[in-house]
Amino acid sequence: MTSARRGNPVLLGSAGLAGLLLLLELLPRLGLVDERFLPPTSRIASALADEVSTAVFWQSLGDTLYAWAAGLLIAVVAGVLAGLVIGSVPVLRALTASTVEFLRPIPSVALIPLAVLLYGTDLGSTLLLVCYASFWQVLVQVLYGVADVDPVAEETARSFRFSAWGRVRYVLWPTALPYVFTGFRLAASVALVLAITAELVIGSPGLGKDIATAQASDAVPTMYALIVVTGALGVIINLLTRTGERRLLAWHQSVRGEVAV
Amino acid sequence: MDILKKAGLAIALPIVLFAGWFWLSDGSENFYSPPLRTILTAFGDTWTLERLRTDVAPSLLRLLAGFLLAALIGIGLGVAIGLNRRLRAVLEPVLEFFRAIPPPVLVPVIMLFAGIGDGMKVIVIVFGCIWPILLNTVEGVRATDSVVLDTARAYGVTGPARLTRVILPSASPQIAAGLRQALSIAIILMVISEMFASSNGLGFTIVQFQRSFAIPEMWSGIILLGLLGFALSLLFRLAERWALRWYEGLRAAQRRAG
Amino acid sequence: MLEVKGLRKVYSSGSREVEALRDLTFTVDNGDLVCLVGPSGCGKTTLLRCISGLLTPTSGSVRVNGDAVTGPPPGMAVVFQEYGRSLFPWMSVRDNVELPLKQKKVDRARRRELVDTALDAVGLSGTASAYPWQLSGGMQQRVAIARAVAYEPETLLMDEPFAAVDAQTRADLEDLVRSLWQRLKVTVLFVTHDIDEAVYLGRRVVMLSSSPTVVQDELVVDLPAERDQLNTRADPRFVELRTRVYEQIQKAKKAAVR
Amino acid sequence: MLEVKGLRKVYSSGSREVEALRDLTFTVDNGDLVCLVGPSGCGKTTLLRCISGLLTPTSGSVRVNGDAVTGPPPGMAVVFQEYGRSLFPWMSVRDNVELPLKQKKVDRARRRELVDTALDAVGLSGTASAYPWQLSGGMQQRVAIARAVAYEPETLLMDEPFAAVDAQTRADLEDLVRSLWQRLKVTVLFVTHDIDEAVYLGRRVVMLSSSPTVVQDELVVDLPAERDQLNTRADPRFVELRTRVYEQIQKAKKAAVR
Amino acid sequence: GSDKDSSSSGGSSGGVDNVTVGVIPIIDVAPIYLGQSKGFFKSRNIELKLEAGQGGAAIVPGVVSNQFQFGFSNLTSLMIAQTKNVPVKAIAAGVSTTGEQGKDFGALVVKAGSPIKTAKDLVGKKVSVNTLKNIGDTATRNSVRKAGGDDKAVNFVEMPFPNMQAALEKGDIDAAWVVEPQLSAIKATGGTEIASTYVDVDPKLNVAAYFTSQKLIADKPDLVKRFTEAINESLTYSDAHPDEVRQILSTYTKIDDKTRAAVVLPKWPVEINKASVQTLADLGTKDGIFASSPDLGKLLP
Ligand SMILES: Nc1ncnc2c1ncn2[C@@H]1O[C@H](COP(=O)(O)OP(=O)(O)OP(=O)(O)O)[C@@H](O)[C@H]1O
Ligand SMILES: Nc1ncnc2c1ncn2[C@@H]1O[C@H](COP(=O)(O)OP(=O)(O)OP(=O)(O)O)[C@@H](O)[C@H]1O
Ligand SMILES: [Mg+2]
Ligand SMILES: [Mg+2]
Repeated sequence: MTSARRGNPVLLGSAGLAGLLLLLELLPRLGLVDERFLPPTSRIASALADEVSTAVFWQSLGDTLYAWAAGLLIAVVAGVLAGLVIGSVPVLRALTASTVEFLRPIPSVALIPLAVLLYGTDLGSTLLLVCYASFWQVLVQVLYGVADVDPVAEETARSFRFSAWGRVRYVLWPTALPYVFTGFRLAASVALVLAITAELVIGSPGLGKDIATAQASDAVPTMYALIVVTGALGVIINLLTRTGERRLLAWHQSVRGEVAV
Repeated sequence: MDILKKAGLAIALPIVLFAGWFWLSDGSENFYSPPLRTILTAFGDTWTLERLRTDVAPSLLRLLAGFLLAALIGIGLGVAIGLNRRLRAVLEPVLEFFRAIPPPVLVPVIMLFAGIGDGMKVIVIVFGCIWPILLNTVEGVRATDSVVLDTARAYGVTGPARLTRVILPSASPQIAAGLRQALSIAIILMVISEMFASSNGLGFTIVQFQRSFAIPEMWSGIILLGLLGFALSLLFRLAERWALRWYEGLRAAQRRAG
Repeated sequence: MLEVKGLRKVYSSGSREVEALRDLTFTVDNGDLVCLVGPSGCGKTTLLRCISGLLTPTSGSVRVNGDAVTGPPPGMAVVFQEYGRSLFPWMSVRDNVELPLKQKKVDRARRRELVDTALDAVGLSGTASAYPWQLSGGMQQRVAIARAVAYEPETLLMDEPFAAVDAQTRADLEDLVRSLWQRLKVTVLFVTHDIDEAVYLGRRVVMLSSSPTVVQDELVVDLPAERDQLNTRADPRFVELRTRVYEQIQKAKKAAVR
Repeated sequence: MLEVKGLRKVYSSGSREVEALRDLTFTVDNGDLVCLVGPSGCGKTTLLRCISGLLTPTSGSVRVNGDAVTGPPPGMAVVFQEYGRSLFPWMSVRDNVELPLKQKKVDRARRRELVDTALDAVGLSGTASAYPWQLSGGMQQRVAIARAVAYEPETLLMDEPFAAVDAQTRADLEDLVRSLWQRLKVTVLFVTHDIDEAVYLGRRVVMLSSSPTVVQDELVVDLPAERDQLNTRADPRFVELRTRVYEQIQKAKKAAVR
Repeated sequence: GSDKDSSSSGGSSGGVDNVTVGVIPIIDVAPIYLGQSKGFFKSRNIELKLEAGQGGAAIVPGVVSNQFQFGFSNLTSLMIAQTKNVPVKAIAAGVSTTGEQGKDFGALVVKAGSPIKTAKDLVGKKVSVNTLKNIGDTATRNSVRKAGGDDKAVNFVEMPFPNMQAALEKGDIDAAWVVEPQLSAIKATGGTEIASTYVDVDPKLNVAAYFTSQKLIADKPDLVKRFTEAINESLTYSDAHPDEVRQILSTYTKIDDKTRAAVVLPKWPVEINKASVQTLADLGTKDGIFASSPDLGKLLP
């Protein structure tokens, strides 16, 4: 009703992105950075146009997206399940806390030799790294979400003798859902980051490998074009997540606030 | 008694896992996964006090600087974005854009602007670990109870006090979740940033071990990273406990058996 | 039968220790309707939470039909004082009322019937599809009541359930509880701070002292079983009983002011 | 002077449209004490939120001393119906009461005095250092009242502020509000669903109809200014007035049942 | 996990061996791509699959675990592996210096107008290499010593080749040890070469080699033999047909046409020059890169 005053979010978002592109165009044009190292938007765009017209690019994009989606799916399912189980059983929580904290900061990149050892440059390698990194994102968020259950709501469920499953399904899950969404959004981009990094370093096919090639070949505009593709993927993924969030979290304070005056 | 039990629970699983690892790997012939026994020996030989001073200390300093800076920027920006719908609409795609770019790809670009010193490494850390803080702060701020907000408004709790006394405390549980996550990401990025243009540091040392095929030493470095992460998260947990005692109390009050 | 014996509850969080209940003993027969009155903060909610197995007492015991209560006993429904927070904000009013029935594995048709009847009885048939946070305070409270009523419990615990509704609705709800009690032979334990309500509703009234709490007095309401708002409240015996309860409470409060 | 003119409020979220207020017009003179009664869900809370500038009406206007209300006007204190959620769980009782005073830049000594007096007046002097969630429902509500009282407002809006306290405390609090009103010449708008309370407290009673809501009737309470719980309530004029209010509300409810 | 070597890679079907080779997408490995396109491998019943990653991090573990059957690596790295008893063995030459001062495919460069004229001037300065404690810094130290400077006083920093030009121009580093195609790019913008480090080590220096695991040598000697023949044929062919090399670059790198025509191509002799490798080994030992001096008899074919 008041969207005119507030502005259309899509429009505003596009304005934000346009501002970024303009800045990238101006920085080298004004001589603030050397355009050989950071080419202006227009040059990147033309390199991007060249890339887009090749079949190899779409093949790489497909490979990256596949690794991303598969890894993310595994990580989210595993993270949510583990989070709900660990979070709702205090003993398990105490038991696993130290191990989780130990494993979490181990960088995926340090695991590359291990991954290659197990899977070579197959999809398996990338998946291993993607899953490892994004699993923790989801897990930690879900753990915090489970801890956030309103005691009165929890007791209401207990007093009506909800089954364990009922409590998870109807109380724990909805409370944790906003956290799951944050976790999902974090994991989605971490998965993308890792998918590309793995391809970059190991050389399994995908955008990352193309970036590595462009880098090694001093093809700077092409490299940036591919980076832009990565970023654009991130924006699209976020857009989709947001849409899902608005549908599933209509009841939540954070979303509710957008409806009330 | 209670503390003893907690400590017992905390170390039980690691002990089991390490014992399992030790036992399973004992006869390992594989060059890349040597027996844990060898790794532990290497650990003692590698991580001497001198090593800790020259390699671990600088890493830790960069890590802390990066983490604190990320916390500062992340919370500040997060609050602003969480409170202002229009700002959120404008910035969200841009932020999502940067969030999706892998740090290893971005390092060269950052190097362009920040050179190759510690500054570059700190920026890389900030760049990578700011996201969970930012996202959680935004969500936490947006989720502030409407009655709480109304109360604050009605009593003229506005301006800075609204921020420090109402918005931030109310969002603090979720901000803590973000900080916690950022901490381990910061460690990961510490390693990544030291893979480029570096001549000391924990990450550099591990990568160096890996390249020079000192595999037991490399594993010992990874274990050290894990230990470091564990220690830092323990510290963080203590700080969180203290800062969020109201929240823990609130949650625990009605749960505790007596 | 519901037996409370030597019940004591001390809350201790940090340095603060509160002896909410000192020593409570009383019984409620099956099919009885007992009202519980007592000054604010004397431990009525605490008592109800102990009875419903949500809180472990410090000492003493609660038995339902001979079995010690360790968790929520089957067939018990509770209306919480914090009605607003006891409703699930992520579900519509209908779903909130229906969910416990689903958990009880009531079949779909019967569920629909129970939900509709209950919502109708509390005057909310028009708002079944709204979310709880779209309702007024009193409406929310009535949803919580409808949920308990639809559940068809054997034992019904209600913690100041009519606090947020207007006088007329309150009278209607009082009659609803009485008719439910008579029709289904539910055992009802009803916490209220309204003395008239306690006498009008109850077959017995249990009066609690100020904190540290003991049973101050008990009283059988020997009014006819058929009661109505106009005549019963005008009955001289009613006035007599309410005066008695009032005096006891006064006494309890006096004792507290040392 | 508080003027409400042609106030209309329609909630619309998604497909659901609720006309909470249809057309309200009334005024409250400075220093007046007006009680607002009406059936549950008729829009009392909505009205209060519009007056306090927390909610923008769909049409119509609210003026305080001639100025249109767009945000919370200075010198106004509100006691929310959702008392539990309106207290900040991260602050102790004392801090909760003190924070608005800090915002008002009351100096430290005076603040301390005001807080102590207010907490004492509501009978909570012993629990100043507890967190709100360590208190019983009635105690929480009294904290919210103490907060409003300590604020020394010019205008005081109270939304069913005594719903969760026992009869005796309620009587004490009623007298507290009256004495405050007489002593400080505060303008009070008091929402209640207890007809006796409305008549006992108010200088005027405004009765609202069922939703969609208009002003059903107004009534000046011509009881002597000096009131006390025993004599006033026994006054035949009191009984007469309360019957009149009761009848109007009945009529309002009847009209609603189409 | 090293015992699952009969999966698609490394397996054979109908007498054709599927072989995966781990390479780096740089000019050095052009022969294997060229050989692939010329059918040198197919004619020996080898179905070749080339995996190109950013760095060597994945190649050695890949070969050791038989995920790759062969790999490409510089000899210093291979010698480090040898001293650590990594079970690998070189089987064919990879790439060699051109042997011409000022016209090699790797060199030390400074930016235009730099006061640094010779390697000797690097004392006390910052020099970038792509990997510390590897061929880059040994070779550079050697050049500094040869020019009469104290190599201990040179500060090395690590950074990827593509970053060096920018760092050089910004003054973050004083000199860069860099290879093609970045070398041409820097020279094109006025950068000057102050030493041809590979040539300084040995005019016939073998820089890199193809290698495999000792297990594969033991299990499938025939495959190793055929692969070596194919790679040798490729090397010879490449050395003789520079234009085709420049052409093949466009298929696996993104080097633009102008640079492709301009870059200095390395030499691809078939023989591994043992003496030059020994020199490299001695230099590395002197600089403390190896824990013990490498046993070339075990490493080289
Ligand atoms: N946020 C909201 N969204 C949609 N409808 C709302 C919202 N808040 C209130 N309503 C509706 O507006 C009407 C009036 O609500 P309000 O809370 O003002 O009533 P009230 O008079 O305070 O009732 P009570 O005495 O029960 O507290 C109700 O029908 C309610 O369902
Ligand atoms: N979680 C808690 N931690 C510490 N003290 C508590 C807690 N809950 C309740 N108390 C204390 O226990 C006492 C009894 O509280 P309870 O809620 O049972 O009172 P009540 O009789 O229900 O009061 P009311 O009528 O005001 O709701 C109070 O003094 C309160 O401060
Ligand atoms: Mg209570
Ligand atoms: Mg209300």
